[in-house]
Amino acid sequence: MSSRWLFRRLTSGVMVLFAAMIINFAIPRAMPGDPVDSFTSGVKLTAEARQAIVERFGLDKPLWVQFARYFVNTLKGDFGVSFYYFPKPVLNIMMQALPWTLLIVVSAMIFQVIIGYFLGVAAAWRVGTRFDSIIQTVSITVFSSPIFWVAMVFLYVFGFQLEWFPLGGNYTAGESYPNTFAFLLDVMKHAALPIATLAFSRFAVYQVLMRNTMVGVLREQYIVTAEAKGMGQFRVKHRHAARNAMLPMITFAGVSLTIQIGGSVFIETVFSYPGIGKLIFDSVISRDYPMLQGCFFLFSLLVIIGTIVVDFLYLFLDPRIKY
Amino acid sequence: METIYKVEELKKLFPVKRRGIFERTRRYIHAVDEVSFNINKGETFGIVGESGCGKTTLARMLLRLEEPTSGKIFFKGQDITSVDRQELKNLRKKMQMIFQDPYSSLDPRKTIYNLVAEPLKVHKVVQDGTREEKVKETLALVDLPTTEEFLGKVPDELSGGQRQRIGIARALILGAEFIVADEPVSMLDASVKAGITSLMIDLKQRIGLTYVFITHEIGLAYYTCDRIAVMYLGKIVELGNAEEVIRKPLHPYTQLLMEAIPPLQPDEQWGKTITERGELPLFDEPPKGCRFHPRCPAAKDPCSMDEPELKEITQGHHVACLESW
Amino acid sequence: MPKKKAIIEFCRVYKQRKTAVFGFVVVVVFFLAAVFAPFIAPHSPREGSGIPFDPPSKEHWLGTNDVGVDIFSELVYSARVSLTVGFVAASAVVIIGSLIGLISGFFGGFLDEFLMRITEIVLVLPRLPLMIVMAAYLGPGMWTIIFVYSVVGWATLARQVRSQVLSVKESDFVEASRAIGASNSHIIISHIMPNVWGVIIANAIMEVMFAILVEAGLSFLGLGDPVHKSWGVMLYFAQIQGAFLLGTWWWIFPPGVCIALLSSSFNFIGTALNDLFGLKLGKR
Amino acid sequence: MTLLSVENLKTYYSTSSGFVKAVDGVSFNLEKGESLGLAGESGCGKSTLGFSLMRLIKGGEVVGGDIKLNGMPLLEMSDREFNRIRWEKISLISQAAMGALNPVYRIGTQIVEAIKVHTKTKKSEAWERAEDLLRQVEIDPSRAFNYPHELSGGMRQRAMIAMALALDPDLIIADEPTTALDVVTQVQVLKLLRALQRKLDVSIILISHDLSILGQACDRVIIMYAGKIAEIGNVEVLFKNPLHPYTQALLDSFPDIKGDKKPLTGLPGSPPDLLDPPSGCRLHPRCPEARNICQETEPQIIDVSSNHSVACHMVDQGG
Repeated sequence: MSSRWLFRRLTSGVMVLFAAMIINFAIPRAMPGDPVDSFTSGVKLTAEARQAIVERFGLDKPLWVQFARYFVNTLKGDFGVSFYYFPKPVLNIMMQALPWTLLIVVSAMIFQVIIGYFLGVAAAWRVGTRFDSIIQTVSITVFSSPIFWVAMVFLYVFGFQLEWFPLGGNYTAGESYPNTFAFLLDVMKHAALPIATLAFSRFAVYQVLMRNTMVGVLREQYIVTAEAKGMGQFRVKHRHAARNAMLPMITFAGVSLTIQIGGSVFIETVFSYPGIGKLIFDSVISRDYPMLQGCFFLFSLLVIIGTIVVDFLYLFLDPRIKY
Repeated sequence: METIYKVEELKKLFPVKRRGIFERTRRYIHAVDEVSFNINKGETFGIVGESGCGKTTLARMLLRLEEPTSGKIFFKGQDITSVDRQELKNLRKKMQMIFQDPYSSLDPRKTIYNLVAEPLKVHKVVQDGTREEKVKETLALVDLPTTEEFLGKVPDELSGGQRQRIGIARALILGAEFIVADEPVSMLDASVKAGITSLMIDLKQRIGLTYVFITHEIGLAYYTCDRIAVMYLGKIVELGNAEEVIRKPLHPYTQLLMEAIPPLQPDEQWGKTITERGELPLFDEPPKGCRFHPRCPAAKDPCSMDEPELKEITQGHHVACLESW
Repeated sequence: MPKKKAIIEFCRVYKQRKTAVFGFVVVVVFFLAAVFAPFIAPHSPREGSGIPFDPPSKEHWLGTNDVGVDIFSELVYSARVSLTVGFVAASAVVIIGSLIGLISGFFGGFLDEFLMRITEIVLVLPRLPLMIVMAAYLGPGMWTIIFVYSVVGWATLARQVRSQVLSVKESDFVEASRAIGASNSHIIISHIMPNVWGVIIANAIMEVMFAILVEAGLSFLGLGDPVHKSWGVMLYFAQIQGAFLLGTWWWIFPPGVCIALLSSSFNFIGTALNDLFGLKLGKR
Repeated sequence: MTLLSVENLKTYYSTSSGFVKAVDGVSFNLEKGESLGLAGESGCGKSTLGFSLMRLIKGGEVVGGDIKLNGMPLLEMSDREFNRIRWEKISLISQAAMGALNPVYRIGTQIVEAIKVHTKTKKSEAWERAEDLLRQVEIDPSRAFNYPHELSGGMRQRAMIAMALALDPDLIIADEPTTALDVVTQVQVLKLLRALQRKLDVSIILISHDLSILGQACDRVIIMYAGKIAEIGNVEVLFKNPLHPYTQALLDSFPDIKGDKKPLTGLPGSPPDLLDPPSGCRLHPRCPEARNICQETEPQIIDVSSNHSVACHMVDQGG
């Protein structure tokens, strides 16, 4: 690994974070009107909240002082105080919500990748057949269906009508559990529908990606070699073709982790699941700007971590890559 | 003999570039390193070498499709490395190129008529009314049909040989005198190759062209060229009359190439002395001294230190080898 | 001339794709519904015309919502908002994206480096949270959604157009044209554009799909126009009124089906075009 | 002893506009230990023929004929049975320089895999065998741990040869094994292949568009044109005394630096479209000596001598 690559990687990460900071800094200040009002977009605040904002962001000071202060605060992990949960700091609330979101998003992604892999491989193997076109049609339809609506339908059918799963929340409030296992079971029960919805709504991307790359790989000479070697279909398919075809899928998984955490806004809203997504929705409704900005910054950070993880994965998966 | 083209210490360096994570291409230096030669009017000048020796870069520089790092190129006494855009455009009427790949060098969306007429449109020569006439005339010159139906076809509907004839027609329609042909037949079928080659030779005599003929097949160069330059890792190692270079190769590299060519008749003796060190290594930088010395069977100590210059040994026969002098 | 031949050939191949034909029909139907909404909708889309939470009946084909508004009428009028946002936002994205992609790809050098750095950042920044933050400050409404989508949406297209331009630019036939003495403008107009517009058109269709989905999503989060409701806004109200707890499935299903139908139709068309245009250049 | 016999083989590809008759009625025998060349231009069906023998046709199928290896009918086997023929009896050398080796596995791993799939060899023994094979093709055994992209084109091709020899096959099909290589490397690879073929007494079918290469590396050569055999013969006979106008044209279009400099002649036109091949003799539209009969009837292959056969009306009627 060259130091040049490392440097490039780091600078681009820093640039993204910096851009996120500038956006967060600039948006409220670009609005016309009274500084505090535009800063809160006219939401009614108590006098003490109002005063807190002026002081906190130094709205009476020159712009560069404001930015310097903002910059230092952000680096310290201080994203301000939530309007809605005043006077709790944004960071604390986000950190409480994040694990729940990670639970459903990461579990859902595991399902998506597995389903996407197998369907993609199967479709590519029979490219151009009826089977392939059915899979593609289903994928496109599912991908184009709004995820929150899918969630609503799932909730209506499996939660409300069939009563298989609870209607919302992360665990049953007020319940006392005999042991940890019972608690975990309850948590899983609550997470099942959100995970299922997320897995169902987004497997298509992996499927299409896997299939398209695989179709290309299947035309490669080394596949002919593999078949000529007298290997069974399974071995040719998975050991030789899919192994090469899964690289773009891995890249996408890294990027999509953040996209999906973002998408959890919809899932968590519908299932009243107290993760980051629900937090964003509530913040939109209550116009809790510090919280929204905090979430945006957190996401930017996650994106960078995601891409770096993928870069390292690549080193193991593709021997041709040298950084 | 009139010199039409003069190349002086032409040099091209490519930086070694390793692109981003997702583009897996690496670039090596395919440099052309201080190459000088003259081309006489009316001759076919062959440039021969293995892939990666810099022959294509050299060809592109001759027409200034690639900017040289340093050096000068004179076309009829005019230095084309320093002319401005407008002047270069005018020069392009006189000097043209035939490309290697007849499939990718024609825009797949254009009709045959538009492809052949494109040079006329670009240079705004020949009025609209007579354009079609000129196109048909040029097509006839390269032995292609001139029917309306043919003019309306797209490249996909043509065979490789026909496409390459279109390429030649495009090069000729403006009345070029000097043509650089970069492996013009290497992608064609054997039975079609000869037809294109003889068309090119025939055209040369009929309209007085001068060719630079680039090829990796030394046999083909022998048949088509008057003089041959053999390139190795960006340098010309031998230059002379085609007959003489083929019959009496002086540079060990040329000798190696000659020996490597399979003879037409079965011959057990073929390639007998070609040893393990034959394969062209990939260098980030060329080796010190004579570039061929790591592969050279006759290499001696000085060969790894001093880089030999191209020297005239007999009348018109130049070679860059310490041992051969 | 070959243009006519190409169009006929195009239609022939396009017709072989059942999903693409289906998509085209759906888009036309929705478009007509949006234009002729006043003639199609039996009731007002805004004022109550029946009792609240009335299930589907002869009078109200798809029942009514919490304030007694006819859902079918609401649905028909909502097509206007969704289609407007889809087309306006997609146009903005396509114009910005292709311009940047073309400029960056063709001229290269510092300009390219600069534009691509910006593109990279926009691509990497988490889109949805960014759009939410911006929309929250700008206040809910259709134009807010169009604006925020245009701001973040152009980058993907810019990158695609750029890479297409680069591959055409480095192709042998452009080199051949250069050897003839063709100027930059000639090469752009007669070689690069004809080989790039396919990619732009296919992507433009896809952008419409994305814009429709983004509109629905942001509206669902309460960032849409509450007066001129879109399908997303309808679902937003259904959500905050707890429609599934009341069992009013007729309030939940239809808007979602409309969004899914319309956006997958655009996706079908776009995929088909992508394959068609992709083949042209990839073939050899 | 006859190792392989091919009888009236037909392999067609189906396209939206009909069948492409890539191989259309080809018959020949291959002796044990013989090196047979398969020559012709692109699209003449030579590669299709080679791949038909391994049942590796994509987008098309063998529609008729018979292939027997040591008397076993290959076309009648089930896929499972045939998988045991592959590599154990017939192996393949394709253009390794162009990606016939899987880029994500080490050279050694790929050779070991071929061994492990077919035999119950222990892993360590398979690795030893792989290293031994690499030594045979003059590659340092430590290279077994390299990935394909870390080797030069010539080395990759030799590694491919090593892999093809892994299970001591009866027959090796080599599809354009040296096309992507530089001339000097080509000599080395070809010489090595020929030496190993003789040493191990294995049969080989060498497919190439370059007649001169086949002349050096084969005992017998088949010239194919438009899906059919035009001429078969021992190399000495065929190259010295070509009878088919197509063979003559191929030889005349070859720039020979050893012999006299005579003008290069080819054939007018281009190879035909196999969707709709010409009637009669498929060469007739391009043949300088075509007569009426050539347009109407298809010439049959006839033996001119014990080791030379040709399909041409000119020869049929005694010139």
